Amino acid sequence: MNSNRARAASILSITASVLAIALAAATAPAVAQDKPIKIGVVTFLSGAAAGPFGVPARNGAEVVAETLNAGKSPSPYAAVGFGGTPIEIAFVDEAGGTTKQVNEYRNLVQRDNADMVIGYISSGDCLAIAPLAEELKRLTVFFDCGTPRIFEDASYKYLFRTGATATMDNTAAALYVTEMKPALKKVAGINQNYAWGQDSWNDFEAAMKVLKPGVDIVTSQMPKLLAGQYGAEISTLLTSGADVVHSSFWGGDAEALILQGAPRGLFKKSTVVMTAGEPTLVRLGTQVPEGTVIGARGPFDMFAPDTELNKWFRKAYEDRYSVAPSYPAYKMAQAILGVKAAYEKAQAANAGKRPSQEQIIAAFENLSFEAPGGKVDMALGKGHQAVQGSAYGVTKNVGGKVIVVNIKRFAASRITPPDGVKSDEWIKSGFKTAK
Amino acid sequence: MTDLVSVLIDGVIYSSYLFIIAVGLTLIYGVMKILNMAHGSLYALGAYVAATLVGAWFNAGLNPYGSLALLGLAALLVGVVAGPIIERGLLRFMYGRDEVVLILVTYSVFLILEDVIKLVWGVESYSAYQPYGLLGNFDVGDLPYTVYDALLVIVAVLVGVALTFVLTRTRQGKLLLAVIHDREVSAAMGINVERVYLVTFTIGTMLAALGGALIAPKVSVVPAMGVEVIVLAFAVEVIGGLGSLPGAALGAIIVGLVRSAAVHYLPEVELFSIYLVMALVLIVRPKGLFSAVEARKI
Amino acid sequence: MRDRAVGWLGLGLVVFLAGGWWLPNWAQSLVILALGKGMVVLGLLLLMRCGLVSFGQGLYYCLGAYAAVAVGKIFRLPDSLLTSDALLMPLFGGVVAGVIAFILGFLLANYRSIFFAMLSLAFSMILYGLLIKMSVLGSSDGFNIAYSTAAGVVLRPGTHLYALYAVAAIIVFVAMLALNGYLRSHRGRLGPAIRDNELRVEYMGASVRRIVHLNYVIAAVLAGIGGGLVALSIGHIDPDLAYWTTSGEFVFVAILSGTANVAAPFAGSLLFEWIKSVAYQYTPYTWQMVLGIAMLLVIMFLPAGLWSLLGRRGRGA
Amino acid sequence: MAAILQTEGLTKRFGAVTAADDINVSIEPDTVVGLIGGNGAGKTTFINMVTGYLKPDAGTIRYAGSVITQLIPRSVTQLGICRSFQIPQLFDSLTVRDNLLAALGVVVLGGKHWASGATLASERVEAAADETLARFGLDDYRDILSGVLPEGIRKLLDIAMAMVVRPRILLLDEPTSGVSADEKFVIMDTVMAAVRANRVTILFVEHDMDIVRRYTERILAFYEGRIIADDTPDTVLDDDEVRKYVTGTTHARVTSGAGSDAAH
Repeated sequence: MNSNRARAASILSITASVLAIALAAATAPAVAQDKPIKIGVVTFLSGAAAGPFGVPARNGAEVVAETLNAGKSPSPYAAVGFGGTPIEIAFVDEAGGTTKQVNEYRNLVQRDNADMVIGYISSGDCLAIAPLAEELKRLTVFFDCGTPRIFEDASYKYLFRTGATATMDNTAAALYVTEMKPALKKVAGINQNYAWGQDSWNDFEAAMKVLKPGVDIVTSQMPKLLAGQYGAEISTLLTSGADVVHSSFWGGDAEALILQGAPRGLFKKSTVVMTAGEPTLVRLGTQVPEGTVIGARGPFDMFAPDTELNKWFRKAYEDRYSVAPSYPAYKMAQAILGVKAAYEKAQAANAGKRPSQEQIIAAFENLSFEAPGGKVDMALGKGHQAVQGSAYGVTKNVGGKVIVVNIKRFAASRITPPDGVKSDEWIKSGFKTAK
Repeated sequence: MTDLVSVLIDGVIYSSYLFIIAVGLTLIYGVMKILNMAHGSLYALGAYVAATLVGAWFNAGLNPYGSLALLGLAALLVGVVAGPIIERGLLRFMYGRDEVVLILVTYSVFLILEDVIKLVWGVESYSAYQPYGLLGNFDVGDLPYTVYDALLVIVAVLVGVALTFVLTRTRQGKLLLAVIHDREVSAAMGINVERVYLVTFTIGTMLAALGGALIAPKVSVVPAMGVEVIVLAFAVEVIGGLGSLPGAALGAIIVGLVRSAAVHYLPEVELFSIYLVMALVLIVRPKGLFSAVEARKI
Repeated sequence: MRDRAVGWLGLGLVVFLAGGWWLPNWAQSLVILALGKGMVVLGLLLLMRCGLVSFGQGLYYCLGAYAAVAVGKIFRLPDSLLTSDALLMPLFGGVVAGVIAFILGFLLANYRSIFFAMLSLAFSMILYGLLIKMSVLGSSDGFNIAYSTAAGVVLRPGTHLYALYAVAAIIVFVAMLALNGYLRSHRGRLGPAIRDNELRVEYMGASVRRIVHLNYVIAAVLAGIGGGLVALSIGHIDPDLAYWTTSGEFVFVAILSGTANVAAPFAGSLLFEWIKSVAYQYTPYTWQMVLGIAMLLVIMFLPAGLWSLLGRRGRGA
Repeated sequence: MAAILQTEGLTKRFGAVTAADDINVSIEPDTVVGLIGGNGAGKTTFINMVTGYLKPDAGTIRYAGSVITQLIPRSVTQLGICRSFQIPQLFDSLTVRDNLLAALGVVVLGGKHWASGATLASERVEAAADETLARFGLDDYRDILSGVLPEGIRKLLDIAMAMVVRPRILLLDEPTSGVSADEKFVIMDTVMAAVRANRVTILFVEHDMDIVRRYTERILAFYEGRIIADDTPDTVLDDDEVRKYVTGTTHARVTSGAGSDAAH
């Protein structure tokens, strides 16, 4: 009877969808040797992280790719594209969760045949992609995500990270505030209630306990991500009488915290450290109260060294988008230039011929290269994880513009563990400078 | 002591915010039996429009206090534009469909609006911070609070009072209640249900946008800011009892106080305190605190 | 007639296993994903036939995904089949989900309409909150999971994905048969009856509560197994699996599929995943809008779900 | 002989209204009893209390000697007390046959645990459904959705569904209300035929005195929650109070009604 027809129809429809997918697969473009180098770039193009991180990173990639292909970049990156071969970028939206990202990555590599993938801001996405990169054997470079778990819990062949881990943001922050306020007794924190916020706070708390034994942790606020309103949190911070308030807030949450905290005198009463505060300066300008300690997750933007490379990148970016590049843009540029350096080193070793992926990887391991943010060493994770110095400073309003003063720089060795040591253990053991 | 006081004040401020975003939802559900998933996007829309207007206002260097009026104007604009478009252009074709289907319809509207906002305003954050600091502070004990937040509370109360008055004292309001009670009968009585629906949805949209507009000066207006709001408003709504105005008020107060108490005393549970409250209330009162009685079935 | 059903589904299984062999990896994993989510939707179909819609199936989807490995991590168990077998892990997930559902069921079986939806949503969000708090499970970052055997058979490198594909296909095949049987059983028949008129069901001498409870548990088991399959195909799990938008997506796919037939959820879910990946590919900036519009079109023009495309009003739909 | 259903001091109030006021009745097995009375007289309330839908404020209900006052409808049904409804309670999105299959399925499931002794083997269900269809003359409607049936047919199906559980007491709430005059007797004849097949005690609420007179052996007349008359049809229908408060008829009209019986 008719329910059988239904079943038959259902089987057909399912089979049909399978065939449809197979067809799509068959018609996927094949890549030829002389084609440009196809790079999949994955950052947030939508959602809350797009504005502060995703889009600057995307723009950074775009402007770097354009100038590289035009051969308008200074040495050591003067060669067109990668070693003479132009590069072509396919952007993918990182929004939508790990389930989506894993399939998007498969599509990039297996359906669209990207030669390499650069991207990922969310640590969750990085963790999910890492094993897949190994499985699919495709060169993959993380440029921003902060969790140290990636190379501390496993080692990879096809995976690199050109951005330093989040550990150094908080060790450096701890060092900075203890030098700035030797007398500090009470410390509080307000961080978003997810891995990033929790890890940042744990690292900072541990570091403070090492630097200032007996320091009083008065409160640790953990509002949920994108909560947007922090009235009650601000009240508790105000009543806590903390000398220093640590926050790894980013994007809209960071801006909201400033907009709601400043009028109520939070930033006067305590010294607030914002480890990822740099992009909010770009957005809020002088709304950021004077005396706020600001970090850029590395030596970027106002902390970047005064080099040709930096001048070139800033100018190219500002000409193209008429705003200053914030740190995600810097980190993206750093990733692309890192791969370029590795590629050209491998090409040289390969008698000028297009190097194989294996050769690029071999060249990339333990590589040191220059970027707009200064020198980067692929020193950790068996030469796959970058270390880099960092810097912090305090905001000051000068002529209606906000600038950062009292900048202190911290060498990589002071704020990141030596290879093979886990960050949290290293901090707890007193993060002695590795020598 | 000051601790307890600040728990109360913080709680009340948050409650009034919750009430403003939940009350529109309540009105729409009460009259149209639609749980409007797009509410969050309309809230976001209100925030974006407000931010844009306020920004322009200050760039033009006009009297700063005027910016406060702009917030209301933003809500009005979003209400009269988006409301009718969604109701006339889409919802009215769906009346009589299953409640769940209607939820999904508004869910799709939510998805579409999210991208519309992105296309119009991009993904950059906007802020209309000026009004927030404008009115200065007042101290409770040694804790400073902003006058703007006090204003928020006042607005919430006004909205509640105004709606109650309209519903119980005016003719239109009574018609509305008639429709709430029984659509067919009131249609038979010659009430123009179509028009009642249009007006209701427009006002509901306006209230959603008002919530966004009032909050815009406190936060940075970013994509996806509406997503959180949906569940918040739903929770308040369900706790209070669907479609009940006093319910929405009580729900907002409960959630607000619980949250601020959690923040002050055990920050650990803040993350899901609201859902715990919702679960507990539903366990004790399966249809929320103010639930309508059902007529005898046989 | 039951035998004909088995025949048809069996044929489908064969086509599926054969077709899968020459599918590229990315497509295989897409299909596994769709089948896994289809299991959750199949459970929703069961609830919808009783007139119930859960906005919290993410709870069981997530439990199923976490169960095996979480148990291993929390109790520091040595690696065993339980934490490395492609068949065992999802089934264990289903069991755990079923147990939790059995407990919560005593409460939820008393709720209807929007209150059922919201209470189930509340529970899934509470799980979400708890997971975010558990650093041992990686908080919001979650953790990676892998499998090295399927039904005890050690997998050769490169065969993992197809093995999982086969496992998924077989699980789905069994689930469809079982549910097909259940829906035609005396208890199964009472689902639509409850949706239409609970009072009469009670006056026929049957317990509405008990039947709703039963269906709720079955739905949870299906969701748990589905979550386990998806987790393995993704290789990574995080609390988003329990977030309300995840549950909302399942409800959408359920409406998209219609409740006419036990195969509908899988057809619908395959189509949905395919639309999504196409939307991501061709409209990376506005894929939400594309989904929303697609959703509206279905609701407007296919009120009974995709099934109405196949020309008939299904029984009890 | 021993009463199968018995109520003592049954009382129920809804706010100011007293829907049942100290009701004491005793029904013998295999009798057909008519319940008459104006709207709000307490007939349906009586049925709702007997079947456990309403809990009385005071008084007890006995079924074959045992107290069932506090039981819920499901348990009452399982004891063998079934009812039909003033507004038919059907599964509107199912076909007539599927409505019956659902009801019969419950009998299979409940089966031996039921005090009513109603049992059914799983493989007999389809046959039983078709028999019931035939017995109630519903064959022509078997595959029609019950939601779209004419009122008369809905009433029949509603009663048929109450019957499949093999009740020992059947309470019919206005089986012929909303049914055209000429259909009424058809329905009642069908029901009675079906019922007589397996000896069932029947109480039915009815407004049409011709029906009552024709089918009942005994009448309970309700007024403001009290039973003002309880006797054979002729006696009750001639009772002054009943004529005043319930039927509001003259003797002549009643006999003319009886005349119209003869016409059939």
